[in-house]
Amino acid sequence: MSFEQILFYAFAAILVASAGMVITVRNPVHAALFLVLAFFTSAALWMLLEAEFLAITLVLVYVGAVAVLFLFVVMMLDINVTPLREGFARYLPVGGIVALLTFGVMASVVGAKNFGVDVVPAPERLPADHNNTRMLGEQLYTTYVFAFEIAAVILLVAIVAAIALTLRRRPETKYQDVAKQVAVRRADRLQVVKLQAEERK
Amino acid sequence: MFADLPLLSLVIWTPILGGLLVLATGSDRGVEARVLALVVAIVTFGLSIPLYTGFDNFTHQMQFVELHPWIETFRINYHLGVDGISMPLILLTSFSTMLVVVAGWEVIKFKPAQYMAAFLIMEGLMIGVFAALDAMLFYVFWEAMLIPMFIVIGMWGGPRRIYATLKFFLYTFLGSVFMLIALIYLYRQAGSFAIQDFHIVRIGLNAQILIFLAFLLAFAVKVPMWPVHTWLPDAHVEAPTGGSVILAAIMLKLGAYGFLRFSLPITPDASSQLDWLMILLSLIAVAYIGFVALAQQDMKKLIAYSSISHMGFVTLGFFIAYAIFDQTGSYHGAAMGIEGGMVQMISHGFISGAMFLCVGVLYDRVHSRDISAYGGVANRMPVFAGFMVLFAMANAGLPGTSGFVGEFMVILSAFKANFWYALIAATTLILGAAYTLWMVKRVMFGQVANDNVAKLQDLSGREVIILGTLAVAVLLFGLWPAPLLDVMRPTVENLVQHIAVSKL
Amino acid sequence: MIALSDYLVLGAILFCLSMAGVFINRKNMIILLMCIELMLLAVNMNFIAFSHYLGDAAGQVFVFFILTVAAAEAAIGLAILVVLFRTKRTINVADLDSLKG
Amino acid sequence: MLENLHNVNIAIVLAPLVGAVVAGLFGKLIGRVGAHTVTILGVGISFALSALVFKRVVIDEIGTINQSVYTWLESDGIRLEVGFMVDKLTAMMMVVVTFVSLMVHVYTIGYMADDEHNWPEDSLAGKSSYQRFFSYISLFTFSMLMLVMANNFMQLFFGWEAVGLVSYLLIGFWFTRDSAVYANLKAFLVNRVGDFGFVLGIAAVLMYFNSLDYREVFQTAELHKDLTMSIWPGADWSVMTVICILLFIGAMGKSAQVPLHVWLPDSMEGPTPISALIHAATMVTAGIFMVARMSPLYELSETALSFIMVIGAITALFMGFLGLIQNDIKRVVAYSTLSQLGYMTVALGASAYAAGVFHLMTHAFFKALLFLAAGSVIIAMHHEQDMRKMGGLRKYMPITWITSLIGSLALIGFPGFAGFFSKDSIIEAVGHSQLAGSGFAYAAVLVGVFVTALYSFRMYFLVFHGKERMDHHTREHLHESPWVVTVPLIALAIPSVLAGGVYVGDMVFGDFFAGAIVVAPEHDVLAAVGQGYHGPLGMMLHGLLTAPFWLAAAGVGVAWFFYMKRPDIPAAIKEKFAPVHAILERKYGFDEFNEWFFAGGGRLLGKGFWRIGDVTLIDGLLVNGSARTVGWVSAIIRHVQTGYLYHYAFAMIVGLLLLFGLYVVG
Amino acid sequence: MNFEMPNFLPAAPEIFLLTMTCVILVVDLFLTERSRAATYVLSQATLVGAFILSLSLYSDATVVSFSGTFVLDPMATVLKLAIYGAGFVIFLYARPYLRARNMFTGEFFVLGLFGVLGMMVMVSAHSFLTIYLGLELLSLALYAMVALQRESQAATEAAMKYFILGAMASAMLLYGMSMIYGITGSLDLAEVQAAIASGVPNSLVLVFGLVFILVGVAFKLGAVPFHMWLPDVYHGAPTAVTLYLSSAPKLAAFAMLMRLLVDALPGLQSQWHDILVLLSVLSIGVGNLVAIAQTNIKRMLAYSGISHVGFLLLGVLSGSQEGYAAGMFYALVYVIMSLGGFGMVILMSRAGFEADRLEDYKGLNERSPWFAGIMLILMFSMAGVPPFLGFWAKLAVIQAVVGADLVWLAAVAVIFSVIGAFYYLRVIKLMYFDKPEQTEGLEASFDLRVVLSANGLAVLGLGIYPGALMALCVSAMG
Repeated sequence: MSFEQILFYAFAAILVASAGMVITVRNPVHAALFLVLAFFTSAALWMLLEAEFLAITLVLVYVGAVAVLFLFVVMMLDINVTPLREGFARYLPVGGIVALLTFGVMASVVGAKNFGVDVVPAPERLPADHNNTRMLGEQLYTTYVFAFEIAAVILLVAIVAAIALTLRRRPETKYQDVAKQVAVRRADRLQVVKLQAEERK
Repeated sequence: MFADLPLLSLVIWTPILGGLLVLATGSDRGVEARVLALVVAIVTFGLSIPLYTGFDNFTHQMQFVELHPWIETFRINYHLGVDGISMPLILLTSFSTMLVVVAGWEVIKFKPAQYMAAFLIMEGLMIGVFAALDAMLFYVFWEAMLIPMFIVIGMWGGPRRIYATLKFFLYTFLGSVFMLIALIYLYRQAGSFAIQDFHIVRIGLNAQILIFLAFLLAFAVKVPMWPVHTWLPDAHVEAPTGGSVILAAIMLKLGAYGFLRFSLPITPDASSQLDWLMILLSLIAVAYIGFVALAQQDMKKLIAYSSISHMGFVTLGFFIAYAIFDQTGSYHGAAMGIEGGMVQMISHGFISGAMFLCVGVLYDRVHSRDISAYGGVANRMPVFAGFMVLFAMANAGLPGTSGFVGEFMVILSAFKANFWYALIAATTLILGAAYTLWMVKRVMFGQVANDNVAKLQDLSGREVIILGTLAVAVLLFGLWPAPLLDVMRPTVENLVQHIAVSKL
Repeated sequence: MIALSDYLVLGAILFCLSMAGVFINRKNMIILLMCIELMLLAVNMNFIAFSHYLGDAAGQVFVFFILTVAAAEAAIGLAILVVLFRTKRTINVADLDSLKG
Repeated sequence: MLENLHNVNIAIVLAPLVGAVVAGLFGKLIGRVGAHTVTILGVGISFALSALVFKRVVIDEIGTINQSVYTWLESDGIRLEVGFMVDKLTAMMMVVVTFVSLMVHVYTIGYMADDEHNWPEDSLAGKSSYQRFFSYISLFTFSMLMLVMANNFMQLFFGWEAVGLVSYLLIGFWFTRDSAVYANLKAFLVNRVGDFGFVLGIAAVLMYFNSLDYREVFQTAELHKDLTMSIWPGADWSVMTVICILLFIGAMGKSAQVPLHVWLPDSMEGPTPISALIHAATMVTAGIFMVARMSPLYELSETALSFIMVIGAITALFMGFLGLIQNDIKRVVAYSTLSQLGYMTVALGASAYAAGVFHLMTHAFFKALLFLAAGSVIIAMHHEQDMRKMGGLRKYMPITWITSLIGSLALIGFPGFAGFFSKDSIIEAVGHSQLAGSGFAYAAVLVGVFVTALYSFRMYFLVFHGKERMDHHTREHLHESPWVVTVPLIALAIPSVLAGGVYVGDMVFGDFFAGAIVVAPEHDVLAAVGQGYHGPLGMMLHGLLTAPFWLAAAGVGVAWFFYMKRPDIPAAIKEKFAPVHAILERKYGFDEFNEWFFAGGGRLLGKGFWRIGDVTLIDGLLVNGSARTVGWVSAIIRHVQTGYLYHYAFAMIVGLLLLFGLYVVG
Repeated sequence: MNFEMPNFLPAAPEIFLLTMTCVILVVDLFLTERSRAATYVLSQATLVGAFILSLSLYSDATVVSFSGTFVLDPMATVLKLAIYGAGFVIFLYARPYLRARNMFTGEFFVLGLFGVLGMMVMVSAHSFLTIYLGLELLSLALYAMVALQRESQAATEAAMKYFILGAMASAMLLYGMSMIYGITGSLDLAEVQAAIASGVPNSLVLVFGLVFILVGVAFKLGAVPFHMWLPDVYHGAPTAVTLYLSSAPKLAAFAMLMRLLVDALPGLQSQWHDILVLLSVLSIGVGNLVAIAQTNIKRMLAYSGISHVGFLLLGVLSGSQEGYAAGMFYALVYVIMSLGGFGMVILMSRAGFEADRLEDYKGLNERSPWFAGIMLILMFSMAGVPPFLGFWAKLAVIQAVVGADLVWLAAVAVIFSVIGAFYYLRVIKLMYFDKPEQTEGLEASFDLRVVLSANGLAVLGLGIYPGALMALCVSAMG
């Protein structure tokens, strides 16, 4: 077993384990942290696949931003953890079987029979001066420029959506609306009520 | 003067557009709506008369043909024309609608404009069915017609109207969608939707049988034939009088017309193979339904069942041809069966319409259709009794009335095929008389049964005009059916020749 | 040598795990969002592996875009989650059953 | 002149129709007098012209008129026409029909004069019943003429049914009476059973002859003599037998032969003129006429003839028995009619068509007379019909009495009266017949003579002689009927006496019907009887020596003894033979059986088909059942949509797995 | 490295729309509540402008640009035009609804326009990548729009469900794409097709990928068994958003289906044909059956939509040009009908009253015969009763199916359409045969009335003369 393989299996094991933990742990904070771990190990695996830029991006964007966002939300929502695990065991068998079945089919297709090393030989290592980032950049700004623009729009949509959904004017917050104050008329504020004089008994 | 006009289009679209116009008068002003509707109906009837006067009795070719491309993607054309089979039915339609408009004159108080409009639109669509020479045009009219009828039964019907109208719609809809598939299949074979192309396209036996069955389902539901007849009693019972009249007088004919226009000429070999089935179902309709009618307590239901029974003669007449051939080795006599069926259709249009109008007359006054709610009506309504007995007799197939002609011809024809067919068919002489006259006895005769009956007023002038017109028609076609047969002879004889040739 | 199939199977495992996570987890909506991220990770793994073994950059470009989209998705997903929590005061998956039938 | 006779024929038919339409539609407008004037005028014209036709055809011997009026329809190369064939048979029938009808019209003026008393106060229909009645009987005349004058089967059937319709309307004329509307429905339906066979017979004729025209059919009848048809596998019947029996079934209905006779006694619910006209003189003889008209066909099937003879004999004898125990004056006459129709049928069966038709004619006169006389009695008795409450009427109603006596004598075949010649011919003819069943028929008709005499004179004595058993009030008002009643009685009494002797030579033994009636030489019993015929006088003298006369005389004697001398004997006999009496009382159980089996069974079957077939199976199981199933499935599937996100996701995975299973793994 | 300047002209509508949307986004910031109508007007103007641009670009030629990631062919143009049209109608119908619910904000229109852009990208996509991005752009906008009514529990629940399931479906789609990419080595649709056509060693993997892709597309279309989100989302979303969801995106999803199956994977036709048969039968069956049991009209229309998708698939699965044209025709027709249907729901609703229960339609004929008539037309059209437009759509697809020798499938389809007719009839029954619970007339703005009437009459008018639209679809597929 080569060093590469050892690395691969190690990272793969951690990845699978942490993914498993993400879906099974009780506490969402823990889950988020396991997610971070999963991202890390994935990044490492991608390194093995010579996708350095993406590996770094994964760490920077996902660990640095997305996972933190998750954590932030988890904290913000302030959910009590204890009742969250009820009935988990009950659904596990059925879910597990279905997941295993699916995996069985998928593995049989993507397994060694179709993609084994004898079917798809490993490519030559790229030369040391190969610049993964440059290559991606060239592709992005030429061939995929249209897609790139769309991706930008998607991010814009995400911004608009997130703001539209979460921004709220708290009713309890007091602030002045000068225009309103100026526009006010007497009749809006002052009401003259005529009271019937009460007869004294 | 009429030769240059697109008469068929006029006859189809005048009532439809007129109906929309009536609709536009709004729902509150009944008088305008009624008058307008009557004018439209009369104009339509007037427009349909040149179809008869200008009809060439000596050709089986389509006449008054109009042909314009419609949907070129599927080679669907706006193709109209009439022959001896469809022309009388068009006249029957415009005639009946006119009566229905008059019949609903004062009776319909709830949204009269919509009521009248529904009937006028329905009239146009029904005429369209008879006049269409393009299968898809036919189908469009065929299905579209369900909509106004659905509304009519549902809005102005009796207490169980919703059940009845849904049943009516879904039953017939189910039947017709299979026809749609058959039509599409034929289109793929023939390369166009022209019915005349369907007539000549060659089809294998298995395909023919499937097509035949698809058509059968559509038409059998409409006719209706046993065992897909159960929508009819419900629909009739719940429908307002006008609805029942149109249902019985025209809609049932559409199915039978379909057999002549589609089943027989398009799938002659399948018809020949399955004629036993058709004959069996027809005879069941005649005998079984005759007995069922006997057990009815509701006048409209009774007449509805009697309609089914009478329509059994129509289908028997149509499909007896192959049995005659098997028996005698020639198609001699087949034309009489088909013509008998046709005459029966026209005649049944008058008689059943009249019967329903008669029940309507009583229902409008007493608001009950139960036979037991009446008794001795003839005491209070002698004029009405005269009409009722006349139509009852016509319904029982008394010679001299139109009801006799078709039955007689079909029995004569059936005898050629098989003694027993004729025998079972002839039971209608007994059963038809039994259920009709027994009802007449219970309703019309005897002492005045209750206060409701005692308060009855005899027919109004309007009612006399409607029933009188029908009575004249019933007697006229009973005493002198020759003109009717002259019209259809070349067409039917051509049809018999056509269906005798295998398409395999 | 690490075979392509190894990466693909790894991706499949991840994919199935996260899929299982979606329907096994009945309590916490956030976990579901995380599962989605894992699923996309699995897909990314596939793309990068193929890209590597095919010697074709397109796969990596695709992953780049997936990452972008996934980030946007996460943002919107979390925003919806926040809105949900505000209105329902719960993010319990099992409580989301007012629409059914 | 022939050309003119065509128009004359049309006029004969249309005159009563016009009368009927005018009286029926405009009855209110023209009033009572107008109504009876116009109808009598119509029938009168018809009678006069019929007489003219009779003269031309019978006396001037211009031959058979066969004319076509218009084409009714043409289909499949077969032309069905409305047309007239007038030969001697037809001419005779026309005269008889129009004559009796005219008499009845006149009589009706008196009979229906106070018809409004028969209606409830609140019945609007009762206000114009008089006019309506005249309309109906004129319509009947039209229909009957169409029937007898027809030159084809279709028109025959038209007339056949039209007279049935009018019969229906007239039996139920007083439709507020439940018994009347029951009777008319029964009459119509039983007739329909006959028509059922009749239509099939016509269909068979069309099938084998390819025409419904009399002349064509009769001309080619011989060719079909040996044809057979398969009724069911293995049963090949002679076509002629099938046709003849089917047609005869029609005749059985119309002419009230056992077992389709049940309607006729009940038809007496109608006003008496109707009973005279329709249910005695004319309509019920349509069957006899039809068979005689079809003699070219019937001659080709001995089976059918035997069948007819046996049926006729049964009717003649057993219906006579029933006449013995009736107390209703009209019912006695009705059963007598049944019995006489049996005689005619027997004659037909024996191929003695001429005798049958001859009896038809004489019977028309004397039976109409008897009915009208009975009607006269009924008017006098204020619509009391029970003979046990009559007696001694001869003092009060001399004309009615005399004419009744004449009618009764004619009925029992007293030598010299019309009935003697016709009935004696029949009996003789049956005696000569060689067909199967003729022995039984002969015995039956002989016994029938005694029975006829017995019940006729039982009636006669009970009504006109003996103690006056009516109540005081009625007796006070007893008087002879007005002239409109008595004139027809007298007018009918004359032919009841004379018609026999005058025509027997020509009609029965002569060649009167040559060309109209065909008799195969080997069946020609009348020729055999005719060899001993030497004029009416000789026949009368000969008649005195034969059994029928003595049997009749015995019958009269017994009647006199039982009902004048010793009224206790009938009662004693009744007690002694209680079971027999019970059978007779229940009319052999035909009515009960029909009511139970056909009416009840039919309704039960209908209800069963409806409830089980339509409502439960088709509607319940198939239609609503599938609707319910759809609804049920819908509700089930709906629950799959639980609202839980994880179920949705699960469903997606299952869907994925499903696709895998189907398309990847497989 | 050689880089060619891409041909921007075919993408002019996209560019225009994007630019305008950004402008609107900015302009909206400076608008007060009262002048918010400007956003609306601008949005509509944008759609009109895009329409004109696309129309002017219409040609029979197929232009591929942006290095093979973008394509403009007649199908794309026609679908885009339809999408603009639908968008215009959606905004028009939505305005009064949003106003009455305090949702009349710029975000709705901006997100709506971004969604339109996403659809345009999908329609014009010529690479797995652009398909995915267009899909995500659309989906993200939709997720947000569903949740836009923040105070509504139903809306947020619907948004959450939609989001989770939609993301899962996207992931599956991506997984499938990754497999196809892995085998063919390309993301470009034409290259993928060529690669498969030139022979691929392992077709099992391709089918494997195909299944995943189809799951993704089926989800988007709402085909059974990947439909579970659809009723809940249609039901829970604000009606204006449901209106959006149910209409234009179907066109985009159809385009995606066509791009993936017909442009990229025609080599797997025998496989996807079988899968589509299964999906369509299930969709038609389940959609129609479950719709019967519904009491909420939005939910009912959702299930009805599922069954319509089944019919649409019938056209595609027949695998012929006329079948595709029929599918496209069906999609267009469905959009027109769906707009009308949900438009009616909006018309009936008021502030505080959603009019989404079937009972709310009781006695509509008494209250407003005109709109009862419009609804009648729409319902019969959806049921496939001639002469309305829906019938011709069914005819077209069934015709295609019969042409593909799948008569049994046609029979199944029509049987279920009869079952389905029941629930449409029930709406008519409520409107016409029942007495109204409230008697006042409808309060709705003039433009809504006019356009909704036009929408309903279009269903009738196009039903009487469907030839032009059919011919358009045929030529678009030509």
